[in-house]
Amino acid sequence: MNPLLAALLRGLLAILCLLTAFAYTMVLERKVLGYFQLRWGPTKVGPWGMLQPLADAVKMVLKEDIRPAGIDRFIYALAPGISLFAALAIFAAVPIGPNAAVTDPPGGLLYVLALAALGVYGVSLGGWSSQSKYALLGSLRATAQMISYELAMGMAVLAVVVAAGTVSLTGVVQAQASIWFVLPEIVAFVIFLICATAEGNRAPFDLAEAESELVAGYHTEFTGLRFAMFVMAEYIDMIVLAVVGALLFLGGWRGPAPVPGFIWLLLKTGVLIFLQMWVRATFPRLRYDKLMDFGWKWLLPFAFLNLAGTAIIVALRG
Amino acid sequence: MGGLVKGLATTLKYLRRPRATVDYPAKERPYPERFRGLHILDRDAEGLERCVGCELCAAACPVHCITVEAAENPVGAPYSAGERYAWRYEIDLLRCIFCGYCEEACPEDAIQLTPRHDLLSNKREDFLVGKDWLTVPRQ
Amino acid sequence: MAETSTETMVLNMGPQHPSTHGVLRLIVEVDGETIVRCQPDIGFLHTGIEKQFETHTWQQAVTDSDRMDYLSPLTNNLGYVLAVERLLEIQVPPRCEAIRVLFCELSRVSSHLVWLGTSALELGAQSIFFYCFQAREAILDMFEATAGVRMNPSYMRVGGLMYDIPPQLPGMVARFLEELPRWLADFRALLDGNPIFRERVVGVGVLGREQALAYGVTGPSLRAAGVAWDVRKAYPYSGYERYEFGVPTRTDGDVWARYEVRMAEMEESGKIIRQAMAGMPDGAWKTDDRKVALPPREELHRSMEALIHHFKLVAQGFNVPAGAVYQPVEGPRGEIGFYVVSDGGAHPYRVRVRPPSFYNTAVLTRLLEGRLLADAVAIIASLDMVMGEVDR
Amino acid sequence: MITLTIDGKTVSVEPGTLLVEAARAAGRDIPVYCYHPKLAPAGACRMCLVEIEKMPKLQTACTTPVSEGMAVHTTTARVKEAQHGVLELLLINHPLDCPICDKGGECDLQDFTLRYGPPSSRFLDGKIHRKKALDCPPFLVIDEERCILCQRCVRYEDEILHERNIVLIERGSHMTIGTEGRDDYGGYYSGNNTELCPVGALTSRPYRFKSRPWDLKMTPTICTQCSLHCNVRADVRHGDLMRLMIHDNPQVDGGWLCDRGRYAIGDAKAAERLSHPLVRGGEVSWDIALAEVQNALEAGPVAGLGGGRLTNEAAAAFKQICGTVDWRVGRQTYARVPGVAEATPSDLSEADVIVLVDTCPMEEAPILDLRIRHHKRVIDVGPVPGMRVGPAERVVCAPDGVAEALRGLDLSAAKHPVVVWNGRGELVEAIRALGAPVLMVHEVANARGAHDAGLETEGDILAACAEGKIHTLWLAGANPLRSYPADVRAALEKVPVLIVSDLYPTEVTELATIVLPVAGPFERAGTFTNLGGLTQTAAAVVAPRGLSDERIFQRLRPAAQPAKDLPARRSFQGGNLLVRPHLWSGGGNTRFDRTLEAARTALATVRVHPSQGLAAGTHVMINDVHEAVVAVDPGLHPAVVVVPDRTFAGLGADARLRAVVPA
Repeated sequence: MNPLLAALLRGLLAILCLLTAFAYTMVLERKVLGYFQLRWGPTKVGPWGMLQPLADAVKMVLKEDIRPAGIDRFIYALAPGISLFAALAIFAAVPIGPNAAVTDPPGGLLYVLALAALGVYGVSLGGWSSQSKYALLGSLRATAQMISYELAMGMAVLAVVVAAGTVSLTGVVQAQASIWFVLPEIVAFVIFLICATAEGNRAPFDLAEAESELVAGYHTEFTGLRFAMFVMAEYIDMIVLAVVGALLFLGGWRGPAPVPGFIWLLLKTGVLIFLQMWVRATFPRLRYDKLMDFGWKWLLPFAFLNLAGTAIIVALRG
Repeated sequence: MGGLVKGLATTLKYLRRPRATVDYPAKERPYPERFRGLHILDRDAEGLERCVGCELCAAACPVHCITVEAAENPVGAPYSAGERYAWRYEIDLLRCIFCGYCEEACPEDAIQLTPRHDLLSNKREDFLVGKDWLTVPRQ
Repeated sequence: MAETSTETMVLNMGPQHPSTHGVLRLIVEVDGETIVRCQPDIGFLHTGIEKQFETHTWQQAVTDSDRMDYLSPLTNNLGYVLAVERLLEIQVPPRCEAIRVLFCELSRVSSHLVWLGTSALELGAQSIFFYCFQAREAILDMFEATAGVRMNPSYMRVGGLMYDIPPQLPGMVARFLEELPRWLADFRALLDGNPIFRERVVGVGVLGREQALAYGVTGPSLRAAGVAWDVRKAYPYSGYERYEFGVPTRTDGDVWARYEVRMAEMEESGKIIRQAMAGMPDGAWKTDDRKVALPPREELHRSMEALIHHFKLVAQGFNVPAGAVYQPVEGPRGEIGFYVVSDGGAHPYRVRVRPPSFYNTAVLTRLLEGRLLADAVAIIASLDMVMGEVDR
Repeated sequence: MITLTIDGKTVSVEPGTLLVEAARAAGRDIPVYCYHPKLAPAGACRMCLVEIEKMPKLQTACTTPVSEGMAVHTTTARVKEAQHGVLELLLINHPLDCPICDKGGECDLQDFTLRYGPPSSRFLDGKIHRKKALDCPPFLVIDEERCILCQRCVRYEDEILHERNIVLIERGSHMTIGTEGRDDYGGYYSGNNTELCPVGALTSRPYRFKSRPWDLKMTPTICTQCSLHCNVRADVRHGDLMRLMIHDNPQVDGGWLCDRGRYAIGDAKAAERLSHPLVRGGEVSWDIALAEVQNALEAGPVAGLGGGRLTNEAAAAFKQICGTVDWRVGRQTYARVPGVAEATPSDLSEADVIVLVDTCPMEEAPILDLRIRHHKRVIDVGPVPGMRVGPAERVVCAPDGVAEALRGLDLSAAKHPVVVWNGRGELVEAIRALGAPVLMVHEVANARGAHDAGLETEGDILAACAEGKIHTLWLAGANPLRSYPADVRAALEKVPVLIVSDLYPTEVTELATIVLPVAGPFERAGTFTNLGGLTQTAAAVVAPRGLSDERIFQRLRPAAQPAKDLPARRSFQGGNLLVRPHLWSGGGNTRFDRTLEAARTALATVRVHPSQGLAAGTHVMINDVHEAVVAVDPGLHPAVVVVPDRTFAGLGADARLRAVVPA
């Protein structure tokens, strides 16, 4: 088979999987939040509300497509696409098993970091282009926040890279044969988790769309499919970063034998996703200035120290 | 940090609590006897309408949602026990605030608020209910 | 170096905004995220309730009072009926007073629970909102079992109550009193120790003692600024002098202090509820003055006097001697005052309400200046205004 | 003036004033049941007991006149105890009827019980039951249980009506009110009883269970059934006229209403009302109809007849539009007698001699009769008796002998004589010769207003129609076929364009080219001038059906050619078949309440002298067309037969009466 065609097919399959995963993560989140909050979550569409995504999709497609007056039409139309594309494209370099990836470049991790940073363009351009004060404030917050947390995340991931001695994600997983990095790199793991949450614009770092303050933040003026694309991007971001987290720190697809590796990875990803939902159900939102303080004054120094420490240990062992 | 963990532990505790949501149209929660829901016009032991059309309910209603018009009972086939009955009894349920003043005002225990409360229609006219809607069927 | 031109942005928060508690509009001038100036704009929920009192008989007007502070309707009921009872110079029996106190304190807890839930939601904490509403459910169930309605019960009457309490109420109250401390402990576990929450509220929105007094702020917001003023203690009504309870105060005057005061108040209310239920006197639950209260229903079918009184009181209502009276009560938001004027007729001549939320809203102008946009929602929530009451 | 103190408040009143009135002047209300300001005090109910210093026992305020220096207390414990006691006794056997009683909400028993009465009952035994809901046709419903025996109704019959329609029956605890020996009321003034009754013992059949007083929007206005224009209060609920109530105006009605005025409220709801303008029988829009009218007004000589229904404003506009107009389409010729002082209704109360000239006030202006029947000296001249109740010196004469009879009267001894005349016949000279002020009773409601507005023409418009001199004839509130004494059908048929504006389809609307439906009474506002020359305002209280007359005239331009050179007016003297107004036969333009409509459509009664040899109750035919029942009246001139007004259309002087042999 033509390798290009094969990659394309794998890509399509990955997108399909991601979209399905998105749909059910959303149901899961609503269910989990519901259960945390003494509710049932969706129950009406299909058994246990399992067809809810379908209903949502139909609703989103049928919604009136509002384009506010005075917007920058091109960028307004483009922004949700950028977000969604960035989120989907990350997965191209994420392996979900040994030799199971759309493509597994040697520098996969760098690609992941690069594309994760790209998503902010969609958010900030979308908010900026929609000619709304709330959206503008939201997009400014998102920009500042993502840049701040990008650095700390990079540092945390770098520590893993140093420990594993490779920037290939498959390599990192293989490096965890003896011990998962979550133990030696616990600081990096916590920083990664915090940053991933912030990167995904999720509570308690959901400042860019802080409902009580900014109505709906950067996507205030988006409806229908455009809005749906932002939501998809957010959830796919969350899933992908959870997968990456599982790969980096939890040994990826490794686990005791009878259960296939793919299931292990799914399980670990699920745990990380659940953790994010749990946090969302519990914590209040940070204030903008405190968020920046936290990122620059705490996370970044710690991540740096951790990286330095890891480097020293690796060098000493070396 | 301890505070954060305590919070997480608290929410986790609620994960196992029984749900508060009632799956409403399928199941109903119990309503107390005094619940002030939709109105009925009751009948007496002989099956006659209790309402004699005295219009006290209409006078007591703070939002003027009740319209009563009375007439004399037809000889031989009376609607109610006395000389007088209400040939027209209308409640504008959209205007009603379910305060229960009409029930309190009725000297004949005719108008009563029941625990029934499902009120649903797409048409405004459907909420203007008359005697046929209100009066309980003859036993 | 190139000159940077800066300008401020005017942001309309509300009247349709998720966190303005109804339909408050704040015209906020922001410099980045910092508020330079804030001007509250009220009146979007103006429904002419004060005027509506004049179109109703004295007894019908109870339903009007319900609808101002819809989170604590029974407190409003009480303020109004006490004012009219003072004009009429009638005394209600002790059982009636105890039931009124019981329900006012339940209302206070229920109102504070809504405050707590929405405040937390405003700050982004979701689950506690549901827990608060779930805790409040028990109180609404009591309203429902007693008055038949959860939200606008119109339970009180000039001269008494609509009904006596139902037999199942003592059990419900006991269960609720058992649960209340557990709920409060959980709420504290979710908020008190949480550094994010603390960062959002400590030192934010400081309302000084002098400023609070100057603006006429009352209720928990005043007590959080260090003034131990409570109408229940200062001018006891409905037998509050017979109950033992504290008036919690704090001195910081910030959002945190207001949070603390309200949390403590819920505990104090619990004490009053316990005392009211335990010491509930037997006997009549409305005045025996038949010229004001409706006669017992069983008499309607045998006593001409009762029927006539019933008929006249329902159809045309009683007359209230000419005069004017101001009756304050301590609502969950502060001092709710009813200034009621009678010209001797069957309808109020004028009813003017002193809504605590109105004065508490006025102070926003000062509290928001110089704060961040995110603080605005915390401060608004901490002042706990109900726009139905502000606009009336 | 006498000065006394009531509850510490000093008040000065005329000598002879009763305490209850003095207290009212001092701003103190003393509860009363039997007392009524228009009736003599009775002291029957004991509700008005008050404490007077230096008097050992409580006194009834309604029978005690004031005296100098009196100190009265109305709220002492003794008084309150007495009030409690009286009310407790009244309520013992009062039925538990408030919810079904029409008086509920405006009942003195309720009001005083709430204000002065005991809060609860000490009485445990069953109540005594009596007859309920007894119909007393045509309008009253009597409830014996509810009666508190205040006797207001009985005294009203005695003192005001001098009739005995409602009387006390039995004695002691069996005492009740009712009609003795017959089952109908038998008078024209029954409705006043429903207002006098302080409880629900006497209620009104047409208003039965219709409304509650708190639902009524009450508007003062006037009644336009006859030319007196009594003041009324129109009570409207949900846009429907529910009832008319007394609105006391001493100058006009003296605080009473007749049944015809009170119950003529059916127009607004009548099903047979005209609804659309008709042009040659086809329904058209108002614009088209008025354009047709305008064309007709410009096509040839124009004349108009009417004025009884028109307001003063509409009458003036009618005159402007048609040019040649007349209100005299009935037998009446004069709205006032030139050269003689004009009397007003209140003059009747002061007159020492009243001369009725061929006039029956009870049928023609009923409330006027209440002022006349008290008088010691009433001279009743004419072929038909004018006084039904009360003493009168009867001067019987033939229909054409009235002037002659008048010349035989000498009023020189009288200080304040008043002549009452209905403007029929050629009697102006004879009446002027009497030298007394004249009170004209008009056949149509606003004759006086129409006269003042200039609706009088030299000559006879209908005769001109018959001669073909008129192209367009407009009948606005006139029906010559019913009220004109001769056969005018041929004349109306000869008119090229006949415009009729009316409320109902009538004989003339069938002949009309253009029919315009107009607003009826209580549907349009305007002023009316009554028989005493008093101009009053009528209010619009219900939504109009059709346009008002005034509005129609406002939308038109004046006629190009008012009719000229009319033939002289004819006199309609002579003949023995007299057509006279009759209260229940109603006007052609009014619908009563449903209850009364039945009475109106019943067989008419013709009155004949006993010498005619017809037995009472015989069925007769008039002109072989109209069936009627005979009543025998010895007060008539032997040769005269009286037929009720308007029941028979267009009866000429040559009409014949024929007895029917019962099948």
